[in-house]
Amino acid sequence: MAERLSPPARFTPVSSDDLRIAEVPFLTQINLRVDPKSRAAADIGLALGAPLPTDPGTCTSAQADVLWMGPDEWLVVGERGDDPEGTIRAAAGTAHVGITDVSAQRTVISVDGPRSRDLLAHGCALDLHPRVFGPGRCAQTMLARALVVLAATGEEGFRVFVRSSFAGYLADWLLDAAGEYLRKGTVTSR
Amino acid sequence: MLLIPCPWCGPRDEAEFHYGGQAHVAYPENPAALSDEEWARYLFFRDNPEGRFAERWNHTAGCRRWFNAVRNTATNEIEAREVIA
Amino acid sequence: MTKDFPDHPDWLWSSPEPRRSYDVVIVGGGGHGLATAYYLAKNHGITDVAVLERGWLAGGNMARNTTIIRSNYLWDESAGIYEHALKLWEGLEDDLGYPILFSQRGVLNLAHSLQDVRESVRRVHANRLNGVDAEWLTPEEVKEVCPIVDVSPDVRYPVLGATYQPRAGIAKHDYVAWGFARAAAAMGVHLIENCEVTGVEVAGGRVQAVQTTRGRIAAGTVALAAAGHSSVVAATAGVELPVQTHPLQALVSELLEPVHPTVVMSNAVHVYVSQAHKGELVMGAGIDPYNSYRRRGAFHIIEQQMSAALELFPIFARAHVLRTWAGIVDVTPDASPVVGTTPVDGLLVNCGWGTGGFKATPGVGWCYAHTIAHGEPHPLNAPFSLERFTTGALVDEHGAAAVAH
Amino acid sequence: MTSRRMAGWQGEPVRFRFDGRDYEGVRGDTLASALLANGVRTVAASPALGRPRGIYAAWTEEPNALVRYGVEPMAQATTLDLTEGLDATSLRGRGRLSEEPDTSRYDAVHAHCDVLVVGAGPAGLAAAAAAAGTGARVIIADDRPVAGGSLPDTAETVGGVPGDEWAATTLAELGGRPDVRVLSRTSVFGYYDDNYLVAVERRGADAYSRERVWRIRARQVVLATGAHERPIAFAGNDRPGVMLAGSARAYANRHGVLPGARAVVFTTNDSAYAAARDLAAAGVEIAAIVDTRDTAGHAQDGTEVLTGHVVTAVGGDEGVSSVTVSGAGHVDREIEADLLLVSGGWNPLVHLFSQAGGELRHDDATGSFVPGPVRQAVEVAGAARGVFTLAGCLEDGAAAGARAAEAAGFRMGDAFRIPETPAEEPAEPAAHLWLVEAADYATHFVDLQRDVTVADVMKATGAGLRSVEHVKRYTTAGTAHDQGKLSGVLTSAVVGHALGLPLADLGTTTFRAPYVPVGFSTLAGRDRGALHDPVRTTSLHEWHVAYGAPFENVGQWKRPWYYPRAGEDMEAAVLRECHAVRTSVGAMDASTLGKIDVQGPDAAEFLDRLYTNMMSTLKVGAIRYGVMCRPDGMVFDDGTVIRLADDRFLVTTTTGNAAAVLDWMEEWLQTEWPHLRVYCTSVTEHWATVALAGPGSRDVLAGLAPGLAVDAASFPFMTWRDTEVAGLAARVCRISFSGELAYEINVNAWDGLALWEAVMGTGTVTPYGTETMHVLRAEKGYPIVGQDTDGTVTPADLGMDWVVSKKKPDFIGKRSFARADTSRPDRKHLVGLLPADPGRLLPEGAHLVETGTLPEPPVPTLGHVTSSYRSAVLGSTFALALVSGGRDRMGEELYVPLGDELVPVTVTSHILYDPEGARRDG
Repeated sequence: MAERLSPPARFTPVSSDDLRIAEVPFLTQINLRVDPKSRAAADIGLALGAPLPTDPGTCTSAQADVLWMGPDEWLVVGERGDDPEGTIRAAAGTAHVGITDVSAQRTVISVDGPRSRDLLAHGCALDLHPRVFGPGRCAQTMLARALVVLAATGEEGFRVFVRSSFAGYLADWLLDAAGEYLRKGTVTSR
Repeated sequence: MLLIPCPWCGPRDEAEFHYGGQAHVAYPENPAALSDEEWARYLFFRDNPEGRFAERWNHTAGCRRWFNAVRNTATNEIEAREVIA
Repeated sequence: MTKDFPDHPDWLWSSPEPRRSYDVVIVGGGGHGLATAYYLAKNHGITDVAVLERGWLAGGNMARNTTIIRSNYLWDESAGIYEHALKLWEGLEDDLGYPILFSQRGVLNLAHSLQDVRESVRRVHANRLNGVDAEWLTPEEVKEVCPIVDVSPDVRYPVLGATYQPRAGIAKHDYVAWGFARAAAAMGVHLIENCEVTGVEVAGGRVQAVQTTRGRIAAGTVALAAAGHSSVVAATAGVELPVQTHPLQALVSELLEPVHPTVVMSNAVHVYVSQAHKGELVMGAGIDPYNSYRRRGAFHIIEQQMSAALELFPIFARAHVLRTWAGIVDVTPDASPVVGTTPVDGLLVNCGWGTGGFKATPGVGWCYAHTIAHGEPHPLNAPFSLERFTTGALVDEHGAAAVAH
Repeated sequence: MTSRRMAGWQGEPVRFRFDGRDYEGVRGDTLASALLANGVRTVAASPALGRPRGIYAAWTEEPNALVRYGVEPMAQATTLDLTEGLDATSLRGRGRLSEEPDTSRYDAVHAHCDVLVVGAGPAGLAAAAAAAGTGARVIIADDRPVAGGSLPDTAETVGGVPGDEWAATTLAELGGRPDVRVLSRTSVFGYYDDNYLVAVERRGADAYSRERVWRIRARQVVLATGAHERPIAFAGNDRPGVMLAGSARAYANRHGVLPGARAVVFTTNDSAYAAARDLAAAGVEIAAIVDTRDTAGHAQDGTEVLTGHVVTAVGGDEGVSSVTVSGAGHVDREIEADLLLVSGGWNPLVHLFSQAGGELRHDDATGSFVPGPVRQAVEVAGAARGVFTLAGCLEDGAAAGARAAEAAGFRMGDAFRIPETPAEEPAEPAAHLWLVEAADYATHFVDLQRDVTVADVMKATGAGLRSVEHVKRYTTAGTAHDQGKLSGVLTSAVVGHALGLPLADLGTTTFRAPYVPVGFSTLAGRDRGALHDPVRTTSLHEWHVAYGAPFENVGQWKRPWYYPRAGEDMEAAVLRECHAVRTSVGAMDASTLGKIDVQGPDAAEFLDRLYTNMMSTLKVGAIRYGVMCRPDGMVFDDGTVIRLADDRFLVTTTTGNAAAVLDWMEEWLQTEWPHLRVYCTSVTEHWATVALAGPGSRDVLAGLAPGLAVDAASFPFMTWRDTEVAGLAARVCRISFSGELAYEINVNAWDGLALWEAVMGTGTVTPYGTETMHVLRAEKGYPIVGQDTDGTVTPADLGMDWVVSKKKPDFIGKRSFARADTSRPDRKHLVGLLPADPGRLLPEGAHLVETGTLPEPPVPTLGHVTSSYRSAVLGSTFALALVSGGRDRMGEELYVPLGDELVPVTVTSHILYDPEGARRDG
């Protein structure tokens, strides 16, 4: 049987002193909809190890990463093979909660390195200054012509969640834009 | 490129939004009870002032929430906005 | 002065003081208002007419459009009025005695998907039944008409063919306006600039006068031709119009030696472009999505326009944008105009032309003058009544403009 | 030709060609300065009159010196860096596009700052330094390769060092701060709403991107854009050798170039005196200063000053050879000279301020338009608001920068210390003279690049024109490549002169973006070729590519169109694929269909309101086809709805409308029915969908899903099952878009290719593309939204009364069905058409008429062909069409005009194949 196939199937990671771009495929992703003021929201937060972040554009990280997507919407991201869906369902009980497995809906491209912000600024209109968009921040926005969820994972690291059908386009775009930051010590590998 | 204040995500570029036209145009309680003229008014007639205009926006590329704003159509300045709840 | 244009006449129009009263007051001194005044005088002998313009004559959308003239609209109703206009265009230079630089260089409407092809072929067949010259061209034939179009199959949205209307073309907008203005003024019509209509006075269901920044002017008939401002003026008479006002952007390049012999429009990638007489590339960009009376649009629309243009015309790569601007267009729910009577006696409306106003200028002027003179619509503008929004008999031309409304 | 380079001027030599002749300049030259250094006076012929023209200015305001080189169709020699091997050709008003492709790369960057400073002259540098000192994030953008604004032109000292040195040092210090970004060679060309400004950075041919657009969102803006020197209209003012005084000074100080040997200076103000001093010091003989005022400025000892004089004529056909001056009570004098320097005062550069929505007011003291009130958060500093002394610009800039930073929320930190500047001589008030009166204005040029004269302007006013905008259009003044930088206000002034109106009343024409010409490809940036618009692909895409499928663009998606075998054309391939589905089994990638997960206690109620038919009665485990309308009653989308649980549905949409339908749902939920407890989530790309169709599909499925009971009773039509297919977790739906027994198998998109390969691995399944799908569905009369509908079609028009609930009190669109027009009997109905000649394929889009002979146009149309194919199973071509009153025309013969021919067709039901639906159960 064929192996699982990640969306940008022919994407080759690149890495230089300034910038590293790679795909992080097959993460578990759950779309969660719930009234943030409800008991269910509190219970789910408890079960996930941290309250659901209610400040717009923030994420928390405990048993899973929980990204604020909207006032009653979160993206719960677990490592490959995790089952946050089960945790959430158990915590929510019979409450009115929307729980949808969207693991294959988006893939994740990681962008790291001192020039990561410069790279993203080519296509992202958000202010990515470290004081504005540092670790713990996330946003749904546009990167080039693709809708993405952008999350700052470190001082100079980002995860870009992109719809699977756009992943090939976005990978091409990123590599083209990255050209001038990949001149120093570039390594490409499968 | 207008800077539109999403009540949730903060100010974002207009390219992230979908315009929804005049605000506060409610779907009629009972469409069947309306005359053709009244129904046509609901379907097709919207205010179009030069000046303050209460209108709807959807932050389609962000939190996907609809909200209302008051914008001056002569200057494009957004004077107020409100969450739809 | 640059001699790539014919000379203008030594006299255009005078600037009379407004009288206290006219038989007909036309609100809006753009192309439509001026053409209406001209045909009122010429066809109907009505010359006690004032055209009131808030700024300088023909300084609104008439000065801001991309001057494309064509009549290849889908529905019979639209083809009727636009083809009437095109026939008038064909004789307008002689009629007005003014060199309007009408150039029948043809218009290509490109198709980029199988869906485009179906819609385009449908329009060609509809046009032919309506007596509108229309052809379907293969990509190779497109290349023959306009050699600089990239018809190779490996572009993002390849050209799969095009509709072609050979009689379509462009004209010089200022000259058209001035030709109508001069001819109307010569027949006694008053052209009054810097005269903004601030209100329409109605009593007993009948129009009485207009209030202006230059005083009250009584009128037997008030005919609106105020383009983007139509609903603002109509509202002062208590008449609501199903129009929304949006900025529509355009731009020109520097003057270039001739490379582009025709007019090319592309719905799918939002381009329309011609090379004007002096040599500049004149391009229409997208319509801004939100209501606005601000006569400028957002810049990203221009950027997207350039990206689309270079897909079709690689040769434009190093041309330069010299000026950008916007008109404000009034758009109806079915992308067709409203021309006719209103619930107020003596108040007539001509609005909602969206992106199609310039090409209709003589045609609508003719029909609107008829409507004013007879108090009821000409057969060609009868389908474009306000009532159609109640009955549902819309004339849905959303596919007809290069800009999705 | 003699060198006009100042003795002792150092520079690395650079060789170049101009109009086919070889020259040498130095590094740091512009093409213009290098030409002047080589004694080249005439650089172009005027566009209409063919008059010789020389270099008139020193930067972007230049009207004459236009050239092309390489693939560049038009450029100003005054802004063009001299590079080794440059081969430029002069232009006569029009550029020439190159057939050679532009191979350069272009891109864009978004940037944010607290304070954007435009211009790195004294005011701009002071502003940036003052703002940066507070800790504010600052961007300073300057269009020159060398900082300092006018300082390198005037060679003034700042803080005891040469001005250009001070500027370079200050800018370098700024650039070293972590939150300051310095953009050199960057022209801010557009100022939009909400302090959004766009700039173009010229990074050079060797950079990764040749030019870069900066999209800057600034909380506060300081415009320190400087001023342009004003020309004066006088007879022969276009001769080569006539030059703006400040520009001549710039050539001397910036480039060590002497634009002439012996100069007459014609001025209304003091600034030209300084220019005269600098040029004299550089070695130009100053024959006389002609001052329109009665009081002279501070001329160098020994320089003759003719007060109360004007220039009335310029001698020399190919370039200035003499200058005739007149003054009241004086005899006209002809002065020998090869250079005539002109200064009519200075116009603040208010372009960006005006673009920002700022109002201009006329300042009587300087005779110019200066910034007035403005709504956006912008300050104007220095010469851009009429401050013309060096000390004044530094102070003004520093204050503006500090105010801007404070307005952005930053308190004073390191205060910027305003450097010392030499004491300036007290200025004599300037005179405001725009044109020298004469009997004949035929060579008083207003716009050199459009060959517009004062006589032309007067002809326009004589014709009755009163508006500057009209005069601009009548004469074409201000419409050339230089965008009227010098001619714009001059035109207004001449109109004022002609009409006897003050300039203040006439105003200017509108200042529009871009401030400088910007390349099309620069603006297109990275969105070219494959990146022009995103290409969307499914998880099976690689397979389709490998198997040679041509693709159909459906929105942004690439869908396989058909799979030709060796030697097959499209028609053969599609007939084969159709045959396979009708007789055996085929498979199609249906992953692009939109999929929306709808959850919540009110989900059924919600769908009842959106769809025309009833969804709340759907049983868990079952599937129903549904249609959505817009409120106007016209079909918007269609698809299947599967009920996963009491409170959970999966809705499918058409490929093109996936996003629109989700938005539609959210709009109604959020804005009209917030009380409905429903959540909608897109899962379009979470699933890969393989459609398996044909009488053999049951066997194929059974082989792949041994755990699934596939018999018709266990797994009936319009139901779904969760199971394993090919070892993969799958949801199988028994639905059909072909009329055949068929299944849609959904798996996690990561597993899509594995599923597809397993299906193909059975060896019995033929892959088919969108074209075959279309033929199969059309044979069954299934409409495609957007192809068989066009936004003017109701469900009833499609013969789908059955999908419109009579029971529901309301759903979106219902009220519109009762309108006069939507209940007309002669509406267009979807019908089938069979051509009399079964080999004749009707073009989609062809129209139908009633009679076998065509009358003169306009001919009323009965409708048009929406879909048309060759059908193997029908043994004929066939079509679907929207025909007026079509359902009442069954069996009627109608005609399709094609060219000169009228092709007869028979109207039939739109369901042409298996109308009883016998085949769907296999």
